[in-house]
Amino acid sequence: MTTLTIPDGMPQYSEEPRLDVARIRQDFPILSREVNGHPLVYLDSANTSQKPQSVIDAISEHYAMHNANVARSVHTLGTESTEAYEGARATVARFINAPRPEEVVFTKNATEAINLVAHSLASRLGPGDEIVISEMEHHSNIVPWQLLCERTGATLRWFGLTESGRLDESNVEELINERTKLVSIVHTSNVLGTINATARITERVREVGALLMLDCSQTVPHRGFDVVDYDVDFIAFTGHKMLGPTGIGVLWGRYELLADMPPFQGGGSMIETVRMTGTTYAAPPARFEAGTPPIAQAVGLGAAVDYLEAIGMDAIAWHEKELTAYALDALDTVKGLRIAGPKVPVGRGATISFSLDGIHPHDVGQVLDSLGVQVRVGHHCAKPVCERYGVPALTRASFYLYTTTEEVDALVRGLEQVKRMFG
Amino acid sequence: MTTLTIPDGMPQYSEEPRLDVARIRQDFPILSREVNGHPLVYLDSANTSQKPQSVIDAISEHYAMHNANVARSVHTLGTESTEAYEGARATVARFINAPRPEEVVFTKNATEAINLVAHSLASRLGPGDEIVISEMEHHSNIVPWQLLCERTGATLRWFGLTESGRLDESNVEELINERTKLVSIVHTSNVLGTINATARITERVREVGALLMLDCSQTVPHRGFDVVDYDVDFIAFTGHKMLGPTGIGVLWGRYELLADMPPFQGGGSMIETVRMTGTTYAAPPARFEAGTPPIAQAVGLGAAVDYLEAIGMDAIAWHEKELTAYALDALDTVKGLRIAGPKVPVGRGATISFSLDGIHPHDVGQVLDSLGVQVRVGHHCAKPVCERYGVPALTRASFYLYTTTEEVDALVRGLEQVKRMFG
Amino acid sequence: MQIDQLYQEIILDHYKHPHGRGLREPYSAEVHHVNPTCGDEITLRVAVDGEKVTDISFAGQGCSISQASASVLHELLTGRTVGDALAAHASFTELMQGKGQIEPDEEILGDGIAFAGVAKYPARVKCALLAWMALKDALVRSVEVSDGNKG
Amino acid sequence: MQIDQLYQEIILDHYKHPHGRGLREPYSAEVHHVNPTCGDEITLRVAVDGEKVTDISFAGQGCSISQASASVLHELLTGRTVGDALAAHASFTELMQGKGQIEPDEEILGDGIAFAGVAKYPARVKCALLAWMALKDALVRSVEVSDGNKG
Ligand SMILES: Cc1ncc(COP(=O)(O)O)c(C=O)c1O
Ligand SMILES: Cc1ncc(COP(=O)(O)O)c(C=O)c1O
Repeated sequence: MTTLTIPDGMPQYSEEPRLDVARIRQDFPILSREVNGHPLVYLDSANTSQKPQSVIDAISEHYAMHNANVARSVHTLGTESTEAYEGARATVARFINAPRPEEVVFTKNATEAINLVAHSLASRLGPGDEIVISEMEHHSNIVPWQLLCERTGATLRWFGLTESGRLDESNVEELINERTKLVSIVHTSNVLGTINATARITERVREVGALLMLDCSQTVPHRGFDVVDYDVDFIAFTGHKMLGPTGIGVLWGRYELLADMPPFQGGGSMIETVRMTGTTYAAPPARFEAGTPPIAQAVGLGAAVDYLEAIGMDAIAWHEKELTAYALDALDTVKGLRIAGPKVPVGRGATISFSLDGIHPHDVGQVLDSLGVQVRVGHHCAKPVCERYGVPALTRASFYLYTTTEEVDALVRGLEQVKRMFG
Repeated sequence: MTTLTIPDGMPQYSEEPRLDVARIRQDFPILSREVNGHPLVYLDSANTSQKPQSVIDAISEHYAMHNANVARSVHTLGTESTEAYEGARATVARFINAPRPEEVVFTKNATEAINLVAHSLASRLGPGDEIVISEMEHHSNIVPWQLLCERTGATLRWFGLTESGRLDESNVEELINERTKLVSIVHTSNVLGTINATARITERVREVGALLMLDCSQTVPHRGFDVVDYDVDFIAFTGHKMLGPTGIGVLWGRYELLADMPPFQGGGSMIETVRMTGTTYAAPPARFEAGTPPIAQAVGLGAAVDYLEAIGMDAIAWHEKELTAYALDALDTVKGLRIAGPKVPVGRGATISFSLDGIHPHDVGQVLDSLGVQVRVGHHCAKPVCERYGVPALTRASFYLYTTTEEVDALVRGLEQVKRMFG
Repeated sequence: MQIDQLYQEIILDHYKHPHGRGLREPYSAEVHHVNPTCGDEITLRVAVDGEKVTDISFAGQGCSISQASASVLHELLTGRTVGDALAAHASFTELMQGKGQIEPDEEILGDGIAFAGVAKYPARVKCALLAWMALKDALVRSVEVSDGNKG
Repeated sequence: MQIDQLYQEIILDHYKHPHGRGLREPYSAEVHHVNPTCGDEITLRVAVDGEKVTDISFAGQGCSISQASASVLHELLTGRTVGDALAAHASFTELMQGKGQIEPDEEILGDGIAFAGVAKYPARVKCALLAWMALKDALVRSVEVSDGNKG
């Protein structure tokens, strides 16, 4: 195995924070399951993460003992529920170092968070204005901007990618210019694993007075994120990828920007006063949370953050880095396997996509599944990346705090089996 | 107590289907709780319902044993999760007698369902076109149409209400006319309890070639709803009011209408193919379910429907009718109490809003809470109704299958206590 | 927690016999505040003469807590200085946000100390604060107006 | 469930040595179908002469199941009537939607019966059906075209 030395100039780990994988695995009931007669090897955490018992219990306990609607009742259950919901907002805000809890808007997923921002720009955008994304985006950070540009006549532009799977920043000065209104970039790619360096982009965005949004769906779960430190305007992420439940996502935005945005959806809870002839709207975050919000899901997400913090984000990031180094080495032994994305364990997350010469990912995934190994195959909701690297589909293995080197070994053994069948 | 005889011409119950409230209550863990030293008396089911253990367990079991993302994986967990999610869709479709499961779109709540339809009309609406709602609507069926009219220049019009709390249909011919593009009406009012007769409206809507949407958020949980029988085009309802989890709602629409609608939000899962330069969209329901959907919530909602069906919607409706008759009589004994909405237990649901002479609902609610009785106070997300009846706020007691006559008695005793304090 | 810790005698008295109710002339600023969760509303006027608050008048709809709060505020602050009023506002706000952990200062708050129990009912804190938020808003506006007049 | 019930010898053979691959002239209709969940694509042409399907040619990318399915379909239906092709389509679709409960009819489906195991893998049913859906679409269009020519 390659010894992990992080080059000078990259962030260093002062010590090596450790986590106890075996103990962590006991917190996740699903990990003791069998699949097709083999122990479950879950290598699809970039798609959705598994849930520790503490998160499952927090949700059950909420329904069983404190369930009520929020912000609408003076009764005891309503008060408990509201405190739990707003408490989760405060927990999430602290986790990403948001200056104010009111900057955290709960949505149904990361996708809605991005759509919300795109929608809010509609009234301020017109022909001649530009939005900048990249070729590395998840569909959820492409389609909302395409729809916005269609509606407003603005132009969508994008960063290309280098051969080694990184953002091509060579034309940053031209791409981001006085016409640019917003730049929205994925922070960690869900296909390539690349973690994008954002300093040059941020600087240029500030120079031209545009806004910067980062899609942190694959970052927050694995290393956390500091919205102040990164000097961004909006970030989006999603509960189910960070040990939390489905049905909840987060938009974080600077308060003064949120306060200036029109509502997205209309309905209960987002109003100040309603007359048949016209309505005024509540302040953020309520303005953007129309209808009954994902209450129990917020409670579950709060419990997920508690769990992550108890383990420690540094320890998780380090565990994943070691595992990625191990996996990159191990996969290198599989003949005919080509990795899409960075081949070194720096500047990347614990997500590795690859192709196997002449064998379609569907078949790879199917045979692996018969051995209990769960990987994702297909375009990973990021067709333009696949197209950029000339493949219709990829196989992806992605790791998390509960993944072990033995599971990486099982993957490699499985790939040899695949090759025997289809070679 | 008034004997319940339903007038000729109203729907009759052929027999009296019974349910065993005591046994049902054992299925709901929260009902054994105490609040402020008193047994919990939960009379706020119109706000959100409590959850039976089977629903809580279905969610936990899903996370603990079958959790994976849907529609994106060939692996076993993904297949199990997809089957559970699509199975829930089929269950919900059957429950409302939808001709096809693809007509059921999962949203995050009823509010999103209504916003989705409003949004989809934007490109087809202009000045001169009209949308018709009523003065009885929940904010979620007002604000989306106000926003739509603002954006498109169309005109919002509405049915008024009669003194007795019913839709004033006297001007239906004029109100719904050739300029009308869509009529969206609440089926059961969350404030007045009124169940609106829709026959005349449907007929007129068909005459002028408009579309008909019903907000069935307060209907589906209590008596079910048959989309074919009612000859409607869209309905909206919400999981958390029908024993299901928060974070999930339903839009049902006729397939050919859905197939003709542009997407609402953009992102993963709603696409056919994505290029940087343009995207084509999947067929319904996927087109309207951008991003990771509320998977575990759909599973929970499916379990809720199973539970409701096992009890029987007829039995639930009959139980609530008897309880409402009992409560209307009992509240009639409280001096100074005025009911807003129908005072007879026909053509209404199990939701009773009232004011107490000279005592503000907040104070009513607070004193009741000190006795364990949980009622909602305020404008109930329906300010125009309150304004129509000249009150800033109301106290509301709402019942469900687990509510008992003893709980109604506790309410009445509580109100006497309120009067002693503030009288 | 007993309900009469919330509904202290003083609160019920002020509610049943409110002081200062009814909108009066002259005034330096008028504001309208709404509590969106419950629909309580208040219209509040302040008359400021130099440093002195010469009148606080109000109208509105609301529960006993919000009505009593306005009445207490009228009684406590009419005739005092703008500085006193802002100090009382700060002290009352702190009391309300203290979750029942803060000892109220009777010197500054007068009958306002009766609201200490409200701080334990998060849903009602907004009711108690409605009039006080309106007061602060109105004071800021009168000062702006008078600064404008000076300038 | 053993994996080799899914990947029967016949399927692997057709996959490794596909029949009919490559787009050919002349043709009556060409269609392009996509499986949005996985990105598999097929372009399929049919040449129809009167009642007879004279050629089925295709190009595309996909997994062994989707590629073998197209190969089988080519081999089975080239030279048969439009009616035969539609009957085979119906039979194959029924087989795929039968969750593994339906006995395939070798008379109608030929090598297509090897796909019986696929019906137990819901995620793969769409792969097996991709070429068949394209075929049906193309047949309908050729008939429309020839009807149009007549009309
Ligand atoms: C009649 C009616 N419509 C719509 C809604 C909105 O439901 P949700 O808040 O779940 O979106 C409600 C409940 O709050 C309601 O009672
Ligand atoms: C980078 C990235 N962005 C956005 C999303 C969308 O998240 P969700 O499906 O929860 O909305 C995902 C995951 O699917 C992702 O990996």
